[in-house]
Amino acid sequence: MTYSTLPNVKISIQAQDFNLQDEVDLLEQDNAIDGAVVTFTGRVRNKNEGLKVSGLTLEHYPGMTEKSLEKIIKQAQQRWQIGRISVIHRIGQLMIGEQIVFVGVTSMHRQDAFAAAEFIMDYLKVQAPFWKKEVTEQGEKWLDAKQSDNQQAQQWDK
Amino acid sequence: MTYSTLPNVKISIQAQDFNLQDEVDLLEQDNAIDGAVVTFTGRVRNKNEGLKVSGLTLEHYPGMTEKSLEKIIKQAQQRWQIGRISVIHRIGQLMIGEQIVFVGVTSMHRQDAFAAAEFIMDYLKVQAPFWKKEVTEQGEKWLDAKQSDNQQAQQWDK
Amino acid sequence: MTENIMIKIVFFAALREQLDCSELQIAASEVKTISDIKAKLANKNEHWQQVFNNGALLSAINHDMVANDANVKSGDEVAFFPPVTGG
Amino acid sequence: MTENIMIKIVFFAALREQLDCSELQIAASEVKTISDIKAKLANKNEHWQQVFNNGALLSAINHDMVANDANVKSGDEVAFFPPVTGG
Repeated sequence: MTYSTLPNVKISIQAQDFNLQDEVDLLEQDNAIDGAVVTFTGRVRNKNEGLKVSGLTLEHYPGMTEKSLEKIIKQAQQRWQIGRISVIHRIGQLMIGEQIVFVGVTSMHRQDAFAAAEFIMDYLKVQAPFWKKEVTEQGEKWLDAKQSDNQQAQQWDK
Repeated sequence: MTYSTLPNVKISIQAQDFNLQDEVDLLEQDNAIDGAVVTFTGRVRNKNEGLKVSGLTLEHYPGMTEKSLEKIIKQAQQRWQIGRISVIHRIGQLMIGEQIVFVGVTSMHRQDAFAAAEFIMDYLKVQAPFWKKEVTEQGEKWLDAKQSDNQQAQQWDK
Repeated sequence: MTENIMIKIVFFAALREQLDCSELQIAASEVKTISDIKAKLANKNEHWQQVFNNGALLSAINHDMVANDANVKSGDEVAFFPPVTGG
Repeated sequence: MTENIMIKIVFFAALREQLDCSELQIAASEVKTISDIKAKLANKNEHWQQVFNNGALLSAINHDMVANDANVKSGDEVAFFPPVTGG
């Protein structure tokens, strides 16, 4: 699902995988003024809290997910001079090594693209309503939120 | 040309284009512990210092280029907990919108991946022996180095 | 009266599983704030009380994250869920 | 003597074009530092003098960036070039 009422913004919550080159080409299509593109991609790791993980299921809150991402993106647009922004988050069942999340930001200035991409990821981690349930060697287990993620997001207030 | 004596490091100076998804897949291949990948891609812009640009030629200093990138990467490895690193820089003739440079960094921690990727780009900009000659509406013109790039690199010393 | 006199309550992730419930309705006349709703839900039985004792639970009204003292009104969609873990 | 008694000098980018020269050799016995080499090259003629008056020029010995007081020896590859503009 692609959903965004903001110009130059793509937000997609989807089950299917995405291709980084296609997403970056889309960010740069007819956009010859932004020479810098920074991307973040998150993948399913094989370990968490010492337990072997074989995959995970991603649940979200439809409607609120998109709204929360738009809010985060608007804040980034106010703080930095950035061009286009793309946020893709997959839902459903994912195996080890699969791509989970993509954040892409273009800018005329690489510093702005780096800062905005990191900011969006930091806030997505603590404000966007997604939940991971891991399939571990000890059965299914909802992931615990990390305190370090809250601290990371709060650093942007300084 | 792929050249690197460092483990988990790919350095490539090449005329041909690269594919972001392929490069990130390579960074994450048999690498299930690093859940975070940050990439920077630089593209040819259509304007510079007020002049319309139609393309550019990239010259480099073979041998020193690879050595300087290895030095920069080693510094990044000492400062942050990062997994794999890939730096690709194209040479020769490039048109508007074409990809010039790629920096990709994997890590267990997204903060480290973001910082290391930005650090590598900042140092590449001032230490790696590449030179751009732009084709502008007023003819060919060697690009002037930007003082802001020096300042940006120096910020990491603080 | 033609207006919606109910508030829709939705639960997600571990919370939904603990309660074995994804959605319910309560009368808007009975509650003024998120805290009121939490107290009312905790009152259902001992199990729900235990679950709603979790101070880490997050709340949203109409897709916006809110604090416990936020006001609710008829027609609102109120959500409760554990701290988020996406990305 | 079997050792190389020359130093190889290479020029890049705008500097190479200004000098219309990409490479030359000088006798190692005549110079001790990067500054010596610069002075020697500037002495060739007025045009080279003008070009080497540019304080922004960078220098490398055997692929490592160096300052003006760095020592050179026979067999070294010394490079001069403008500030870099890659990325």
